[in-house]
Amino acid sequence: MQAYNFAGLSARDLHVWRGERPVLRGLSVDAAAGDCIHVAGPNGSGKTTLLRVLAGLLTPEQGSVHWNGRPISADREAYSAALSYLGHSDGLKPEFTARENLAFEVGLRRRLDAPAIDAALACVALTESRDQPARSLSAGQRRRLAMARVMLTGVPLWILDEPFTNLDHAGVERLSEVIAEHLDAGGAVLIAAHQTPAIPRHAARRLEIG
Amino acid sequence: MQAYNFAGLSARDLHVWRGERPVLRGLSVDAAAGDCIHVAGPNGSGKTTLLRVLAGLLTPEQGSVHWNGRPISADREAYSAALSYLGHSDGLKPEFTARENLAFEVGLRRRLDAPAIDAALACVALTESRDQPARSLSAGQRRRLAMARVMLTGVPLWILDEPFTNLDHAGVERLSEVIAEHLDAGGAVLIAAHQTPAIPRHAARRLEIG
Amino acid sequence: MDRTGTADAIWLMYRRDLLLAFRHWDQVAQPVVFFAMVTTLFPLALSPELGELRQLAGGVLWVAALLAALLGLEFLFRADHADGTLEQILLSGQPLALLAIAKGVAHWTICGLPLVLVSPLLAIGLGVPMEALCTVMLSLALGTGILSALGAIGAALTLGLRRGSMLISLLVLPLAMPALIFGARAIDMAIYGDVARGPLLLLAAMLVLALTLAPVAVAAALRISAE
Amino acid sequence: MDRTGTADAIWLMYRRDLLLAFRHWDQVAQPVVFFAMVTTLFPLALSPELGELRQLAGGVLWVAALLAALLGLEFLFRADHADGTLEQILLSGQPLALLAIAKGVAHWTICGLPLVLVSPLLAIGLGVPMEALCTVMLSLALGTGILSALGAIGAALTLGLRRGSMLISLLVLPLAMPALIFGARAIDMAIYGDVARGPLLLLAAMLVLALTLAPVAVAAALRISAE
Amino acid sequence: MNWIWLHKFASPPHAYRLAGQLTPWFGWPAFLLIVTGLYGGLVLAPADYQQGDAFRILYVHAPSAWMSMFIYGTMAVAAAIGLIWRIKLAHGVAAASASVGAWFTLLALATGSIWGKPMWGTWWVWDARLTSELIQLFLYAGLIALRASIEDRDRADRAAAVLAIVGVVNLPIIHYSVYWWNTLHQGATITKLGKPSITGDMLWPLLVMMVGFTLYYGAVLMTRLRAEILRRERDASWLRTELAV
Ligand code: HEM
Ligand SMILES: Nc1ncnc2c1ncn2[C@@H]1O[C@H](COP(=O)(O)OP(=O)(O)OP(=O)(O)O)[C@@H](O)[C@H]1O
Ligand SMILES: Nc1ncnc2c1ncn2[C@@H]1O[C@H](COP(=O)(O)OP(=O)(O)OP(=O)(O)O)[C@@H](O)[C@H]1O
Ligand SMILES: [Mg+2]
Ligand SMILES: [Mg+2]
Repeated sequence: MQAYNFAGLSARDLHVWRGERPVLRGLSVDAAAGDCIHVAGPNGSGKTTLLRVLAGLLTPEQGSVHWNGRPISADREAYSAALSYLGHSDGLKPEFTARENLAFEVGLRRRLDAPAIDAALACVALTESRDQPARSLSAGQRRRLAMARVMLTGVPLWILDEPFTNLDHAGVERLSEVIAEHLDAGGAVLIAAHQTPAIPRHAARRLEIG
Repeated sequence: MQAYNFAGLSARDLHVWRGERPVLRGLSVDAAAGDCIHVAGPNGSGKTTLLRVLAGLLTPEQGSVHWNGRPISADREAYSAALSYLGHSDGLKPEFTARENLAFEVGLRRRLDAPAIDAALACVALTESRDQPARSLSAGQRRRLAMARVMLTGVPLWILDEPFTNLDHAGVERLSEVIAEHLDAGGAVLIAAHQTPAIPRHAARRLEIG
Repeated sequence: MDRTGTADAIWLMYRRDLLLAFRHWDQVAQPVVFFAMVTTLFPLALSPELGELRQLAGGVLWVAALLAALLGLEFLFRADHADGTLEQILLSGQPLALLAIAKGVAHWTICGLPLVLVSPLLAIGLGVPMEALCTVMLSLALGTGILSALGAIGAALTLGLRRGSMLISLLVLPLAMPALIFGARAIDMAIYGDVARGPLLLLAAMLVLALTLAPVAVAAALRISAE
Repeated sequence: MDRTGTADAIWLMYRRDLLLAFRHWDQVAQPVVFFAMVTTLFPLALSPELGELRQLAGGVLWVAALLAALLGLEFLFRADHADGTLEQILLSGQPLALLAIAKGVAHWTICGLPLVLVSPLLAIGLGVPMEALCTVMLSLALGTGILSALGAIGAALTLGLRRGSMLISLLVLPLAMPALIFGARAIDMAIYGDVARGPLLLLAAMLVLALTLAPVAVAAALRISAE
Repeated sequence: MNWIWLHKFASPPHAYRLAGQLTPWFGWPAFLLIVTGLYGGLVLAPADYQQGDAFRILYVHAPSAWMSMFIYGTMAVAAAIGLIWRIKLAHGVAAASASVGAWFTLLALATGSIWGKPMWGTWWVWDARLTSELIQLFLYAGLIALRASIEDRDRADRAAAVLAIVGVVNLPIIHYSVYWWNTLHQGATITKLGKPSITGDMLWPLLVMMVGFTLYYGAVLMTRLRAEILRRERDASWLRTELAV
């Protein structure tokens, strides 16, 4: 388990409008090493919007996001390289097999070898369908695969939008354990979810929006 | 509340292969009026596959599905007209507003007027975003809209694949209540879900697969 | 609760597709612009040694129309397939073949009709004499109809596959070649002042055949692709 | 954990796209077959006389190649956009412009190169004399390169829009006109036995220009489309 | 009625064994016939009075051209059977036929244009028959492309079946229209010249070759069929006993 060292993420006074209406008005977040932040709120309150802003996929009308004290807009590449984002969509290539999906998507970020990939797949219990095209995976299997991608990137900051969707009980527990280990290693995690995630050994700080 | 009268759904000894491997081998289901069947099983066990077979979207290698005693292949149209299916995908037109989505998709099945639509939207608490294109709805809002569609069709048989996904607490309760009312009216519901759904006034019969 | 009559359902489906198309009004213009471009493009590419364009007009117009119509085809069902609404249509309990017709006609209204309407302008640009213009429009009207019908089959078969548009072309072009031959021929004859009844009648016959067979094939293909 | 070097990332992206294409070998063949079909359309629509066809050969080959290349373009980014992998690529922390180049080159390898390789056969079918064949290939090689570069911009801009393929054509065709004119001209000159150095050099110049400007434009366009 | 018989015949174990037994009965005669046909055509048959020996390529060309149509027909029928009565074996036949047919079409085109070079002085002319042969090649290409683009075997089968049926309806229209087109632009004269007036001792090798090619197709079909059955019946119990032998 590697230890990360980073000053952390801090967003100040974010204002975001979607269409005609304000979704985020003056919201602030801070995430330091070992922090697990649970973004909660009713449907349509702006969880996804917030996470996309923090991931740098959406630029807020007002307010700023800082990473290690520098605004993320200053060096997009560096910031992107430090975070891993899991959205409502799994972001998998339907025609690639589970293995290939990991090999290529993670390969873009870091060097990794077949054993590492298979280990990650085993960790999310996809070993026997690892050579199946993602299209033919079940909803939960796809979610597991997407999660394996996040794990493999080995970056300090995880931004997960409802990661527990479609997962069965075993899957939820597995994922919680993975998150816990990431936190142990000194990573930071932001989770949007409707149920409070039960992360072993760690208490999630709740951020209520909307 | 209208009362339905139908003999029920019965599937006998279903065998389904996906790709190289058997997913369902010799599975049987029966659903009579007032039945709520909870299809449970780990990820990749075949819940979606089963529901698609029962909805007539997938033809099993072996086995038969009967509706009111007649094989569904005998009269597809009649059977389709009697059921409403909600899959992993919401089945909404991104370009259409919430209202239009209901007007067109439900309109194909039954005559309905604006008030009926607005009532359904109010029931799933989408009133203030009813003129927003589905594309811009949040994940949960989209799920609610899809659920409103199912309610409006007013058919006896509901087949719901993980309907609670992305819903917040209020949403989950609302949906459970809607399902309960459908059962009261003598409808039948099949639900694939990982948590046992808590349906007021009704006990869900559990069907474990995989 | 009273079920929607089949006629109403068809009409609804037709309106739905038109509305969807006009949501992006710019897209409605696209086949026409593409048509215009290819027609203007071609003379640019020809060697000055060549005599006058007129002899080529029929062929150029038809090839351009054929390709313009093909490009639009992919979107006949793909969007519905991607966002899952196709499943809902399959399960709507309405006769699928008829709904398919509705979609096909809607597609023609969006992609085919505009081509027919602008064709006279382009024809004049290619030096087609006035008296031949109505033959031009007529042959293109019949032709685009045939294409929409054949194309619908291709589109339904290639649903959800990568490279849809390319694959559709491969499936549909060979089937469409007879229409091309007669259509282009009809225009040529008109240009040289003969009456083009023969080819036009043949085109009409093909259209009837296509309209009777296509819906069934499309419905079957859709069920297959939705699995 | 060591980050992937930029060079490796580019190479990986290139391999990824090739693999995606070759996942179905037939899909690599598709642009070629389409090219062949469109080329056949013209004799059917115009006239079977090789003498007449020869005069049109340059134009026909180029228009057909242009369209074949265009059709493939849509798939440069759209699939990645639809299944969310594009977001992942944007967030990969690698310089986007370079990744764009990788994708562009991959696209040319899949869609452009095969066209160049089969063009001699089709040229013969259109009655082009043997000694003109290498000019045909050369002009098409340069041309498809230009198209892939220009097309990448169009593809990135039209990302996520319905009817992508058609919109791309509309954006790219005007830009591609000069290439078309000179390319076709080069072939014509070769057919009539002259040396086509002039047009070919101009084509080469255009290619260089496109290759330098495109990547930056594409990167910018991608970021916009992803929001 | 008849489809009950069909089902029985098409029961995988039965078909597997039958195909196995039939293969040699197709294969060897095909081999012998083609050899004799070639010998008869290339050696015994007299040179054509106006084409000399160039015409001998006819003995490969005409039969393969003929096969290209024959196979398409067979394939369409098989596809229809598979689609209507949901008999996977029929789909197997169709799948096996497509590529064989495509190759024969290609062979006809290749030999044809090789022939064309001495005859017409060019590799290709837009003669009606050649053109329709070319379009037929496109039809095959479409079928193969469609099949190959669909991963799920069952879906691929039925999709290809629909296309094959649509195609076979169009085939006559295509042929007719191409001939009409060609005769309009007096291009047809080309084919008139150089068609050998076939005499008896020129004819029999041609017929022998045709029968030989057809049998060869049968043999290929049988072997491809067994492969198809093996793939489709994966873990069927009868296969285990069958292969244990
Ligand atoms: C690419 C070139 C060619 C193609 C695609 C082609 C196509 C065909 C086809 C489809 C047939 C079968 C017709 C039938 O069974 O009724 C055929 C037969 C024949 N072809 Fe060709 N052909 C080509 C070139 C030639 C040439 C250059 C000659 C001679 C000058 C020729 C002479 C014949 C003859 C004699 C037959 C058999 C007798 C008959 O059916 O009339 N073909 N060819
Ligand atoms: N085309 C295919 N090829 C191979 N395997 C497939 C194919 N389609 C589905 N499968 C497999 O079928 C199994 C059942 O899939 P299904 O979607 O029914 O599971 P599920 O119970 O719905 O899972 P989840 O809870 O994740 O939704 C999965 O293991 C999946 O990998
Ligand atoms: N383009 C847009 N135009 C108008 N409103 C929009 C647009 N995009 C998003 N919205 C609105 O912004 C709000 C926030 O959306 P968001 O997806 O962030 O909610 P969320 O908290 O993720 O909800 P969920 O729990 O359902 O995922 C929603 O009410 C949505 O309707
Ligand atoms: Mg959300
Ligand atoms: Mg499922």
